[in-house]
Amino acid sequence: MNDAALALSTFAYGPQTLAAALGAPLVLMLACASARLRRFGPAYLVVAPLFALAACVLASDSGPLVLDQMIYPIVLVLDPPGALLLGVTSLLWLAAGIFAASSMRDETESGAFVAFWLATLVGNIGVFMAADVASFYLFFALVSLPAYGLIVAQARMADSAGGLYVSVALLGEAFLILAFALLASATPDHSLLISDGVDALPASPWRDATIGLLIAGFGTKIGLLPLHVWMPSTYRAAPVAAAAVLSGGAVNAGVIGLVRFFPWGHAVPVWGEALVVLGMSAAFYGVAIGLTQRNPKTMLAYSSISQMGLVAATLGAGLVAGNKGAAAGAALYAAHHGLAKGGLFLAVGVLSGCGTLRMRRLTPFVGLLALSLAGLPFSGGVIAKLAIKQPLGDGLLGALSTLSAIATTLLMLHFLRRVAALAEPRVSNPGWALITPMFAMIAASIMAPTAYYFAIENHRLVSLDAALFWESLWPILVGALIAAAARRWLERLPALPEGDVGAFAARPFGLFARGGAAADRGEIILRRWPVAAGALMVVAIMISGMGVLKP
Amino acid sequence: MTLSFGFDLSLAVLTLAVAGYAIGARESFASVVAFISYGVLLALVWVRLSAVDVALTEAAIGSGVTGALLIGAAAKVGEGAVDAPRSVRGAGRLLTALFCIATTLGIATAFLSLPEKAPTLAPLAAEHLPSTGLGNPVTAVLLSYRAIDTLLESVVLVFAVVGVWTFASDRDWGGRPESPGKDRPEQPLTFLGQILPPLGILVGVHLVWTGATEPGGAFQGGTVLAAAWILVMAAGLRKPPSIEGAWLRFALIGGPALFLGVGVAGFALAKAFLAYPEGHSKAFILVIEAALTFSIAIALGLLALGAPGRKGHP
Amino acid sequence: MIASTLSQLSMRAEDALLPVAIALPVGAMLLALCLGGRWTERIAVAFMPIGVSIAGAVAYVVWRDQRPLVYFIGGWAPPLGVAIRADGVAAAMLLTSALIASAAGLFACDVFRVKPGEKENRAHLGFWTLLLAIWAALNCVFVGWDLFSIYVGLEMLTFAAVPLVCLKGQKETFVAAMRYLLFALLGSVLYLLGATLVYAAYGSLDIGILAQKIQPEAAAWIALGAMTAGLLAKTALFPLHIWLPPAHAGAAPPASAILSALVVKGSFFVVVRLWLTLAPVQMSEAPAELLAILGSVAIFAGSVLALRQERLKLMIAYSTVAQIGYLFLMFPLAIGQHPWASAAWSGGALQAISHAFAKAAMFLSAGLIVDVVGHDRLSGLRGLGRLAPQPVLIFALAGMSLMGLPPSGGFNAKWLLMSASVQSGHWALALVMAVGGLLTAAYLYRVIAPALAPAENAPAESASTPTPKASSRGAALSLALALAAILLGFAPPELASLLAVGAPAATIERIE
Amino acid sequence: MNAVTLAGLAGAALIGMGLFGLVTHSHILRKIVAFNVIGSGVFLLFGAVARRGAASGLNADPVPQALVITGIVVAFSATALAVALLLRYFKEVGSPFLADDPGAGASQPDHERP
Amino acid sequence: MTLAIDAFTILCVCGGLFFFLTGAIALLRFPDTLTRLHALTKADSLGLGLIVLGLLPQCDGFLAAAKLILIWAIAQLGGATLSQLIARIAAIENSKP
Repeated sequence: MNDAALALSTFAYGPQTLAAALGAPLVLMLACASARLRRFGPAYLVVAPLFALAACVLASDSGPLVLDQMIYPIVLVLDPPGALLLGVTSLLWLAAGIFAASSMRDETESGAFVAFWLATLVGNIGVFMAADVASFYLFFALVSLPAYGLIVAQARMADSAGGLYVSVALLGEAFLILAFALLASATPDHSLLISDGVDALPASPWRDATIGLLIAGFGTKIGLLPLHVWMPSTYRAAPVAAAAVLSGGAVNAGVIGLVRFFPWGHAVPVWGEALVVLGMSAAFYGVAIGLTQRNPKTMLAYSSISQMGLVAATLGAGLVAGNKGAAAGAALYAAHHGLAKGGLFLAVGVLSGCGTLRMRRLTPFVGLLALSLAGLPFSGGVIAKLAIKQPLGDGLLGALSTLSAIATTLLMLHFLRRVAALAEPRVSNPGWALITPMFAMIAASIMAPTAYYFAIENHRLVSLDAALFWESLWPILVGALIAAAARRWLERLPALPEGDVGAFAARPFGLFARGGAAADRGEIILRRWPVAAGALMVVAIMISGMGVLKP
Repeated sequence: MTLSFGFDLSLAVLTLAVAGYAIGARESFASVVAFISYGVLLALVWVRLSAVDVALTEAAIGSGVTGALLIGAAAKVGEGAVDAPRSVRGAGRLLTALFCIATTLGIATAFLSLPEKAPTLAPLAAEHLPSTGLGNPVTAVLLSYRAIDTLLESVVLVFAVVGVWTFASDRDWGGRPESPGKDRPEQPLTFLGQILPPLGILVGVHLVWTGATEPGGAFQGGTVLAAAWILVMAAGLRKPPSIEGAWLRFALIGGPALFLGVGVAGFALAKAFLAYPEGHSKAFILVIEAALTFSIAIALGLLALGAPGRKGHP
Repeated sequence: MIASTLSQLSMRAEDALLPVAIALPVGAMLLALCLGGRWTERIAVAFMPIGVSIAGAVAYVVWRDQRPLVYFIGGWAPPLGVAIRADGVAAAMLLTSALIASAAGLFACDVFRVKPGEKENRAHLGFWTLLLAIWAALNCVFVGWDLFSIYVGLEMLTFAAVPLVCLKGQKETFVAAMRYLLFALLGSVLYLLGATLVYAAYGSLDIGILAQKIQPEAAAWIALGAMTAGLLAKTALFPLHIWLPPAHAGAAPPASAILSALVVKGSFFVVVRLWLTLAPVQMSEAPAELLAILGSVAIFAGSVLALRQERLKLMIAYSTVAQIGYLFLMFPLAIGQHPWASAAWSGGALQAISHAFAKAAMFLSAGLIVDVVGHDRLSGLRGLGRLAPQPVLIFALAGMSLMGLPPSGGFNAKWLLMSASVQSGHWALALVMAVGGLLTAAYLYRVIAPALAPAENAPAESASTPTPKASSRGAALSLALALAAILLGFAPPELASLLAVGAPAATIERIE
Repeated sequence: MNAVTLAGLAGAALIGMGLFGLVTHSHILRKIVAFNVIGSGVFLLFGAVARRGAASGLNADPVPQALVITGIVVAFSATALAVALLLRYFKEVGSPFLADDPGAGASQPDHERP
Repeated sequence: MTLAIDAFTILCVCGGLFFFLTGAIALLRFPDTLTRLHALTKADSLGLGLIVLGLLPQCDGFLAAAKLILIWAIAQLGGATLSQLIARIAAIENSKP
């Protein structure tokens, strides 16, 4: 297995495949502009991610692709965590593409949806390759803003969810552009390469501000605690396929951002601890609120918040100790989470269309996928938990990590019960075109992390080791026990509003409206001629008067 | 010395008083009339500042044609509704007064703080005067040293005419501007309309011709010709021209177009845009001034007449 | 003494491009007015390629020789004669105004048309002659190097722009035009007052000579104060913006595109000339901070007011007020010989250029949307994406550049200005830019979101009454403008080196 | 205190008076008159500067005088444009006063879909 | 000899000024337009005539003198036409009830 991957990676045309991976969805998106080509839209969804899949295998850590005909040179390079996340994400996009293509055949107005889908795909692929700040910001914007088109595609009342999503995404963009400006300004020759920026970061005069802004900017993407308000409403409003790619793929853009932009060789204890605290609290907060929800998609959203909290905690721990291993571990964990979460969203799509008979046959597989999030042995989950065990260490963080496994099991079982409740006797069951992507995801979530963990990390085949087996099994059993015992108590939990804290975020808008009204009154006063002419004279006097201040 | 300063002081005080009345008068018609007399007084002040060219321009354009325009507007627009807010009252007025006084004091201090030995371009202008072949330095500056400003200024007049015409309503397009006079002008007006214009044309041409050596020039001459033309139309002897007339359009742009043509020819003839060939500059300048005068007269006349009125005005 | 040193400057053949850039549009305008009727349109359209190629040639020569073009009109050297000069930014602005004027002009071929029966009509003649007039005026202002000829250029700009506002002849456009004219006249009289005092104190009106002679004394302060206030009134910077929204919203789409994209840039460019080329550094520090403060207030006020508007074109007009605020953020950053000054200078220029393209595209696409939907109420735009997909796409592309999202020119400009403000320690400006981008996104979201949302009414409604198709030529033109704003994001390094030519920070001795 | 400084101060005073008139009057014709008074004040200032610059045989600096002539013509075309606009404004609005707020925003009225 | 000319000039100009003064006072004191018009035209034309007469010997050369007289002639022509027009309008105003 090793030498095959090695042979492939010295493939001569590595950089060109990177360009192909980006170019394919871009060309297909532009093709949507003409009405004639738009009819093949659904087919594009399937074809586009294939190139990226090939690229992640062929081009991993081969020479960078440099396009320097612009004002700023665009540099694309694929390093190991980037290749892993790219492979996993494009796999998810492929499966979701098949799911979306088949479920969309009947809709006529699919042109815009396909265009937004491909735009988000371009962003999602590019964000893993970008090695310079300008193109990273471009792909990051591409992965977050066109997604708005996916969210509001079907649901009538999706506007408020879309609005919240866009405003938080734009807030993230604002944080990031400030952070990148600080990063680039700290480098001696204002170079835009991320590597130079990160090397100069520890010594930069604005180090804390930069790291803080980076955490805030990428935090909006991975749903770090105060900035998670958009996730529940967005994933519930978006169509299933879109929710799958957003929760599984787009979130990884935040993870790769943190992985790329943190100065791993240099310990930054202050921000590290903050990240750990935020991460861990998100891990448990997500599950706590998730249990009170009714809609399965919202529960999955809260599970994402919780899992991403764990990833953030791993990265935080890595930042405190300054060890690079945390980045690789977090990337692997996020990769597995992407596959599992995407699969679960597809499962929700499939199961909500199933009859009771078909439901009973599919539920065990979905259960397997759900519990893999909690680290079920023989699944990808155990590998993911193993990857983050070393950075978290065995102390408090290790215990919290196993506790979160129990909590996740609790949430997943509650989710399975909710999904099962969806089924009603129905004559038509979803066709194979919908079910195969789900099964592909289940298979991938098992095989891919294992293959990666052993092929690249070249550890010995240990999954059959008894201690590890037991170590990952008991949290799930305990979780199952609690779920069974507290079943009735869980049912009666009050249903919190969807965005929990988000619902109260609407209050400042009132303030904003009042500010707007005041601006209106000010404008009416300013519009009167004497006031405007007076303002003109005041400006003239102010500027000429400046001479008096310093002769 | 004190006598001439005394005259200047009284002239200045009188001018400021009339200007104050023009600003502060109750009715707008009185304000316009005061403005016209202010313009004439200002022409006197310009003569005292030994700027006769400017005095001519101020009297002709500043108070003459502008005055005619404003009186026509004041007659048509009137005072407006009695109860309407005439001007800012109370605190606003006081505050504005304060700002204006501050502005005046600022400008006065700036003026008084100017260097004793005033920096001037007069020696340079005088030194190059012979090469332009002109006697009057102001005309030399207008048509040779800073020829681009004069060219653009005559083009600005054409812009203004186009702008005024676009304010007409669509159905009036192609018609004639309203005649400044009444339909059946009184007998003495027609008498004046027959006597004065020939004299006006004579004076106008003379002004342009002497402009090369004595104070005068295209703009002043053009204004006198325009005044003569307006008087003829007011006296009902001629109808205002239809704005679609090809001749009118050609006359309007003739002056600036010729000026531009000579300027571009300057590339070949005199190695620079708007330069005149050695030795012939006076001839070229006079040709340009003649064409400019005619176009300026047409332009000022059209601006005084305003936007075209009803189509097929009898 | 000064005159002699200047006249040795060899006037190369390429320098003749500058007077041609002024003479040709003036000549075309006079010819168009003289022939009238359909000829005005033919002459204007025939002039467009020539105008663009001249502007392109100027830009090419300036870039090739890395030296500004200087030309003495009539062969007279500056203190006595008038010099015109095009440095990098001026050449770029010339090219921008040439391209946008041509695009808006071609867009107007469908809007202002001579009906078959009549020989000539008011709006048609008016638009085409005024378009050429604005083009000539902009060329005069951008290459002006003498304070008084810049004054005449600004007056030409105002006299050509005001009738453009009320070309359609509705009541409220006349009110807007009257306010605009009175405010612009007050501005130009203040500018003239400043020019008078500068001449009184230093005996010349040439910017190059003045730059060497000007000292921070009473006359200079009051002169520059009056001139700047006058120019701010014509640029409609925040407290002095009252005339802009009704004027730009009321005009016809091609007219408001030209007004918003180009006319306000003319007077802004002169403010840049005053404070970054003319005034010495120790004099321009404090006023530059004031301009940046006014700019920041303009960004917030303009954006909040844009959020409050109920009509699409008024919202875009208030967006212009906000984006003008952005232009003034460059002043404190581009002063002096600091390392970040040239980045701020090209950032400011790029911001002006990309805003021009984006705003022109936005107004034109708004015109197309109004043609299709029949009204410009923001509340009625739901489901527009289906009715008029192309204008919505163009609007979104232009919006991207205004927001400063990559890969647009707006992002490049924002990036340059932001890194300059970070390096120079102007933290507030960096914050203002970031929040400004958010606010811009907020008021553009009010248009793009309902347009993308699926329309409630059943598609049957659109089948019965055949909705008017947005004119394909108009859509193509506005798309070209929007793409230009986006492609500025990928601008080649040559553009950066062009903009740096003649930048104050780059040149050591100020005269050249 | 000679005739020239007197003219300069008179110019400054005219500018102040004109500004006051331009700002306080809401009757547009009064504003146009006030604008002309400011213009003549600025030109008077320029004339005084010209007179101060008398040298080498000329009793005044010709350059500012030429600029003043150009300025007067430009000011006249501004006044002509303003008066023409005022007349059309008066025909449309019905009152010669500058309306304080230009209605609910001047923009595209609803015309029926063709 | 020059003394006599100067004395003549001063005398005539003062006479002219006196008539202008009376014209101005008449303008302020007389009740209605017609009488004011009457006073003004009489006093001003006479006043201007006297001033021009007084200045004639001062000007150098026949051309300047001819110009002075031309100015006087135009002023008379203008004044006469104007007073006719104003009188006509005043007559219409008075005839209305």
